[in-house]
Amino acid sequence: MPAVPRSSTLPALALRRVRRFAAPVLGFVALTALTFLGLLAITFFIGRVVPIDPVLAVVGDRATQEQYEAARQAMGLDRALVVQFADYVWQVLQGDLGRSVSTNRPVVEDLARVFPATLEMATIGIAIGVALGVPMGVWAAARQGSWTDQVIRVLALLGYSVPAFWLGLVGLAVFYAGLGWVAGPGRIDIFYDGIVPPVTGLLLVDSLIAGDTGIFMNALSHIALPAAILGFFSLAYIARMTRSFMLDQLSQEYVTTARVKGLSEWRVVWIHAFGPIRVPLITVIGLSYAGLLEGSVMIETVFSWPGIGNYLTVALLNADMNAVLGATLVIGAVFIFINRISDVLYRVLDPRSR
Amino acid sequence: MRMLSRDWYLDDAPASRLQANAGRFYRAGGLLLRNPLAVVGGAIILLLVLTAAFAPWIAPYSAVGQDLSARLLPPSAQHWMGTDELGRDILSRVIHGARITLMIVALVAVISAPLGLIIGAVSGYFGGLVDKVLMGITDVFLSMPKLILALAFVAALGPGIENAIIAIAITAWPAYARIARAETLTFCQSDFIGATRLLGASHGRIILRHVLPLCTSSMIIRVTLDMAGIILTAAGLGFLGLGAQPPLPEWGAMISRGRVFILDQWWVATMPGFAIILVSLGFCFLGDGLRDVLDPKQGGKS
Amino acid sequence: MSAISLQDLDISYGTAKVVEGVSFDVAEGESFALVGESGSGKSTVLKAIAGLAPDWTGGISVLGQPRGHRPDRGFARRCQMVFQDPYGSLHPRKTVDTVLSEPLQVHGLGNRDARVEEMLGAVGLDRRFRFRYPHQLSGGQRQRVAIARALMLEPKVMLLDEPTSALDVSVQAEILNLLKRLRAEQGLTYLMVTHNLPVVGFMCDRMAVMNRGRVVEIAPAAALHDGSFSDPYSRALYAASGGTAHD
Amino acid sequence: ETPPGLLVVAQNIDDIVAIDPAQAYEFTSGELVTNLYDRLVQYDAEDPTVLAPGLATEWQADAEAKTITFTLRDDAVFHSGNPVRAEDVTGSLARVIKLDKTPAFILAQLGWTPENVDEMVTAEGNTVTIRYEGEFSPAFVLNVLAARPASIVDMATVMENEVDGDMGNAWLNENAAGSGPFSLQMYRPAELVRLQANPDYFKGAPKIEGLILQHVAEAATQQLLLEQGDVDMARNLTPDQIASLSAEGIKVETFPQAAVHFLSFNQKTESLTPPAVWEAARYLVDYTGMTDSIVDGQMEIHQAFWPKGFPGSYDETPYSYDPEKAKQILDEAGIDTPITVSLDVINAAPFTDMAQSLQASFADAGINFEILPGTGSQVITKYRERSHEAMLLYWGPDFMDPHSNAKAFAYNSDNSDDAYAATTTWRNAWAVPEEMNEMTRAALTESDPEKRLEMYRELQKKTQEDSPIVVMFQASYQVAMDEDVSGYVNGATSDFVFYRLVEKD
Amino acid sequence: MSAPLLSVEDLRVSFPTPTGRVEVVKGLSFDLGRERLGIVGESGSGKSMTGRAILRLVRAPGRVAAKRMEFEGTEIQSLPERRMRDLRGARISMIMQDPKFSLNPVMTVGRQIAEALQAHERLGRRATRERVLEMLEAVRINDPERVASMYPHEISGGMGQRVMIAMMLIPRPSLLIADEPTSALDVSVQAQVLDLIDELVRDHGMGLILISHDLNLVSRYCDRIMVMNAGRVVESCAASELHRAQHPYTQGLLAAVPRMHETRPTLPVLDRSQWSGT
Ligand SMILES: Nc1ncnc2c1ncn2[C@@H]1O[C@H](COP(=O)(O)OP(=O)(O)OP(=O)(O)O)[C@@H](O)[C@H]1O
Ligand SMILES: Nc1ncnc2c1ncn2[C@@H]1O[C@H](COP(=O)(O)OP(=O)(O)OP(=O)(O)O)[C@@H](O)[C@H]1O
Ligand SMILES: [Mg+2]
Ligand SMILES: [Mg+2]
Ligand code: NI
Repeated sequence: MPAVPRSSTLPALALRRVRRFAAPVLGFVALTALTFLGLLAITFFIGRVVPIDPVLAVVGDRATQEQYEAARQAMGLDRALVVQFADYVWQVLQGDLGRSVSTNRPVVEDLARVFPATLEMATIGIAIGVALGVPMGVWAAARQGSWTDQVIRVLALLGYSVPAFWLGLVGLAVFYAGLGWVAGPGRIDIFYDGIVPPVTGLLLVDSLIAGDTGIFMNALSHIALPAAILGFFSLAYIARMTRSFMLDQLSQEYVTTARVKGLSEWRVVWIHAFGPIRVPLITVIGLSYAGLLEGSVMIETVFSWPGIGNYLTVALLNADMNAVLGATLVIGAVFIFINRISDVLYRVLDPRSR
Repeated sequence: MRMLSRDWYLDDAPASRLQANAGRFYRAGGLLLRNPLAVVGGAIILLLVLTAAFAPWIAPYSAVGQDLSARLLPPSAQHWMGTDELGRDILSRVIHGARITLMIVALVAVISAPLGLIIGAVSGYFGGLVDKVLMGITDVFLSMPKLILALAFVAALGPGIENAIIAIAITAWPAYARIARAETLTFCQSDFIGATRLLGASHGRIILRHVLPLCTSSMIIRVTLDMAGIILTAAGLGFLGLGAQPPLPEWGAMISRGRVFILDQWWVATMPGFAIILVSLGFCFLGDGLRDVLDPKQGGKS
Repeated sequence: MSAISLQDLDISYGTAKVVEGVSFDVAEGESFALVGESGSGKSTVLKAIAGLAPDWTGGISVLGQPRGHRPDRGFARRCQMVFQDPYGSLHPRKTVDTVLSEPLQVHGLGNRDARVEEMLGAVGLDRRFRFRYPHQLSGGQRQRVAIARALMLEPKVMLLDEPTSALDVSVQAEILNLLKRLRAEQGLTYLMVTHNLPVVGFMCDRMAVMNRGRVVEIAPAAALHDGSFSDPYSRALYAASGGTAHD
Repeated sequence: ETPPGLLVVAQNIDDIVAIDPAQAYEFTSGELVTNLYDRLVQYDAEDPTVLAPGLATEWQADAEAKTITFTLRDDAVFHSGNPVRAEDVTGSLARVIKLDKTPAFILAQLGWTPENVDEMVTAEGNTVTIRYEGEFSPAFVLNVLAARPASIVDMATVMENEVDGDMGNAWLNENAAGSGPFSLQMYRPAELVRLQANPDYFKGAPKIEGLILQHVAEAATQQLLLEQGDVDMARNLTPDQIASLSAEGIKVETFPQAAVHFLSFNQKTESLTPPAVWEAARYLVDYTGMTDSIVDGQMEIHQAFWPKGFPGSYDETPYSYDPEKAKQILDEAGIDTPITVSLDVINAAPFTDMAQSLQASFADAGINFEILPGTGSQVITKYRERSHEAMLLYWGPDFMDPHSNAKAFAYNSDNSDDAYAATTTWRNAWAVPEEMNEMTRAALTESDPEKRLEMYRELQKKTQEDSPIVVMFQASYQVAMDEDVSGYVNGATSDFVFYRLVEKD
Repeated sequence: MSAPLLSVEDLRVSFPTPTGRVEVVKGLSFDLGRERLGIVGESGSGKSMTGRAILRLVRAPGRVAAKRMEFEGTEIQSLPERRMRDLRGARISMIMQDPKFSLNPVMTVGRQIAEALQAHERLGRRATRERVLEMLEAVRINDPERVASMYPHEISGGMGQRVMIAMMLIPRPSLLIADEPTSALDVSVQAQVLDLIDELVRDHGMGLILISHDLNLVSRYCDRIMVMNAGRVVESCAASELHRAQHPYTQGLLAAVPRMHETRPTLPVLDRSQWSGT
């Protein structure tokens, strides 16, 4: 028979465990909720002081006063601001983000369409940024002062300085129009559009699920350029931060200790100096990923990418508050989520924080 | 003159406050000058400042004078950077635009860095509830999409370069607050803060006189590095049409307007683009150099 | 009236109680040492007296006046502290001059220039050092500046937290001599933390031995001559320091 | 390369809010409605200036009884396969009035209200009788019935999809239920619209199999796509792009438009009230300078409110750029210069360029504009509140009858703040002289068509001479397309964009 | 013991400052056999720099120059970096001064020690682990299994120092440079650890350079003592002769140490003007 006696201690143990974990979890939930509430409140009230009349987006500029009033009432804009806000929060709690006035659809539906597009691009972008940026930063730091270092530094600084839309257009002109290496704007060639059933909303993934490599290759060739440009920007940031973290580490005494032990240079750099910077690096990467997930309006516009950045901007310019709030909420959630993940990784990777 | 000799600056035992401070700057300056990138960066910024100061005298034409018959001319001896869609000389506009860029950069630095600095320092110094509340607010701002926040503020305040600047400043401070807080945390437990408290100094005095000066160097570095981003955000607002009012020659707005010509009249968007890249690079180089010089963590440690 | 009086002092950091039930009195004009192994809570006691470790229960009074839990201006003029690490106790961006004028500014005292110069002389620092930054000073010089800062407000009681442990022997000797001289000249009371028994022998009248957050023994400095310690830990400490009981 | 038989159009479509004909009021949704639905009478692809039979084969107007009776054709079917019945017609028209969305006012002019519409529009067999109230010429009524909201929807399908009494509004905003030459295959807002040819269309199936409108916001990107052959047509290129289109095999077609561009002065701004300022302004616009450069091919000089090329237009252009004259006018009237006012403008090409040109030319006579660029909604919000000073904007007629613009430019019976009217006059707080109001009303009721048009010309002359509204240009529209594409028809407004006759070879 | 293990002649280490290059080690010469050499001197006198210079680990702006620097007869200065790496750890190793900063914070202590071994010897996992535990035990760590799996921030300063010693002794170098190896240790543990090092010197013929500013300690554990001041050797003598040191600096240092049975009213301090011009 299995160890029965243990079961008697189980409830007590569970209780203790619940206590141990419940407090921080509750605290975290409360904090997150408050952050969200703050986020919503700020967005909401900014949205209301913007001198754009949200009703106009619904009724257009030729509507009569009666139609205007009716729409205003239907949108609930005639009530006190605080009531509107409370109402909105209540709705959100029930999982309803309302209807967008500029697309005339539920915001949730819109977000389910635009967010995966951004997610797909940002993920590839950050992957490029990390895959190239980290080694470049490490390399530059290990050879501080050499010409490789200078080249990498200048390259990284360029990534800070080049306007995104300019690079996007030039990229299109060169790689799409000039060399024909990549496909043009948009997520996919139109005659491939709508063929694979959307499962995740990520075209690359969906096409693989459907087993259609043609579509996969096409989507890949569409996403390559914008993602590469985003990748370049995050690469710049990541390489820079990596280099600077690495320089800090390389001047640490324990790196000298590692050398005293006679370790190979590779080991000194990648194991000893790089080890401790994984944590701050993850924070940096997390933040720049979150930044990419906000959606780059510029890149999305240039590449006709139906992403969340564009959606949010258009909504904002039309004072389409449900859409703005919904999108902000999603972005805020992503931000908080990524922050949490990097916190967890932090704890896993840095013994000092345990 | 003894006062300005090298030895005077480098005297190990300065005889006056002035000499001590001068010596500090001299040393930093000397280090900076030995850093090639920093020199390049400094030169670019100096160029920017001079250009801004003497714009009306340097610029060959007026920044707003239109000549519809001479529109979209490619770069030539007369118009070194060509002309834009209203026949204005792009070089002159870029030169005059230096003033706006300088103003954006200076104002944002003046508004958001101190704001972030103070919020971060207060938060880190007091800790506890104050910290939780302030960092909560910071997080809220931080987790909001930056451009959107700026857009919303510009939309709320109305168009115009001043409002764009305020909007950018509002979005920029949270990052500084975070840095300042982290930095404050590293030394707010240190003995010299304790010693000052023991002297009976008030919290205000400690934060202002002891905590802030220590955060400033990393802040200066950060701000110079962020300048590129600030210029680009301003340009982004211009791109979305919410930055400077026409016909102000704001570089971002110029690129934004010129982008439809990018395939055929490349110079309209590219020239101000180069200006932005150059100045951003200048700030980045300088910031990098400053980090090598000012950052106590780098070098100078035995 | 005793200069420092501790009654049943418990101190904790967060949930960890690091000092328990410490009681002793230091008479005015006395030099009292606190010795014990590393981590036994010596610095913590001093910090609590200074108001820098606010989480304590029990009684602390200095010169007859009970202490609050935070530093205050009145207290600042009666009692000051010198920290263990001369590298960490000076603000890296402030000249000696600024460091020394600050207490005067805080307390609105005038005639700053003269006082600063006078104090520099008192701690044996040349005038040349007045406008230097800490990184331009040696450890011993820094510690002198720290002592000068503490003395600026003319306190009666000084808390010294291992003022020489970070310095090498030659500099240590200078600082110890200085402290001894100042005490004689100004009638100061010292409460001094150290783990170096010979230093106690040189500087102090009485000592308390701490072990694991408790005072295990209070003995006169003369005990160092004959090793007449009652507590086993004190004896072990004494023996390991190279002391040999005369008995 | 685009697939044969499929027309791919790069276009900015993010203005679409609604595609239900009872609600659609944006440019692009107008195009969709035209291609997805039919009306009783309609301007059609063969000649978009002529009112042609649509779902009705013939009609009888009875001016006395104020009725028009339409006989429906019997070969029309909806995309769902349902035949087009008279009930669908009455139901569709009543639906617009009952839903009372923005475009409802066009039909409501006929005196229809939610209460009476079921009596005003009646069906019998395959005829539909339309009654109207008010002194209108039947020509006007027919023009109203050719407008966008009068599109006929498949009522059976629509009502099947009704939720919460919305008469299928929500559903129709994501789907279509028409009888037009195309059916809606896919609509993703601000992303793409995909239409499929209707093989059973009563005027014959379209020549192409389908049509894709791909949302491309950036003009430069549109140009790239077109030059690469990845789209067949680019709809939002700027004049300069068009001028420099380099690729072989691309042609540009130009279509005159009904929209007029004007500069107007809010009469709530003290310094803009003197008529001398209005008059001087007409001499301060560099008309030819602009049409030769920044708006070349995109606008034509036109100085009256009803567009050229349509019955009733007044084509005189008496004003030209003459700053001396303007200065003289201001001097004689004793106006103190400089006058500094703000000029609101939509923040997009070519408006900001035009505003800057105006800024430069007006400065010659001491009128200084401070340009305030804003998004469309921002500018309109201000305009609606009458809180602007000067405004650079355009106006497109709601339906192709001169009254549509006369009401907007020459009629304002109540200038008080709470008598909101979506007209240029009220929005600029211009109290139109009573005789002009009178004349506008008279022209609407005049039944002699020629006399009626003459009255509109007179109205235009008057406003051209004396109003705070300076009409400067009439828009024209340039579309760049692959040389293989033919048969694209673009009428004077977005309601008249037809893909039915497009061929690709 | 005829050929010296290490022979250094005219070693100079310099650093750039705003006022020009400053030498922190100014022409140091000594020969070391399989014996114990103590280097004493006040803080900043160049003791650690000497040690680092021997391992060629003075970082970038710093510069090392010497007429001769031979280890077991080979000139170290001209060795390629790869050969140098083989030398480090295996033949010459150095106990770094500050264990708090000298141990990698994100690697367990055990791994760091094992790494030192693996860099030079091919050993199985089990064997490595055994050697590591053995070594930890040798430096009087109570619970080697547990300590091996701890991170540097979890151990006390004294333990850190012992880990450092273990790490540097485990490849059994021929020359050990110990830079203040026991400053954070309790007096009793200090003795035990130094005894261990001593044993290695005696039994395995290891050479030792013991850097410290604790005069008593050095005189107890070394054969010879070099007293450094401001980058120069001011006195060199046999350890047993220390109390008879000639140089006023050395004498000063000795006198400045307070004694348990202190009777002097003030401690004698160094009069720096006595031996150096600066
Ligand atoms: N800020 C703090 N937070 C938590 N624990 C602390 C803090 N400061 C000290 N401690 C703990 O309190 C105990 C006593 O520390 P304290 O600094 O008083 O020791 P000490 O006797 O002065 O030792 P040392 O001789 O090493 O200076 C130690 O166990 C230490 O780990
Ligand atoms: N990177 C550097 N740049 C400039 N000077 C340096 C640098 N590193 C060390 N020094 C100087 O070299 C001198 C010798 O330093 P070293 O570390 O050898 O002293 P030490 O004798 O080991 O002192 P301690 O007993 O404090 O460890 C010191 O004066 C120090 O200031
Ligand atoms: Mg202590
Ligand atoms: Mg050293
Ligand atoms: Ni004795």
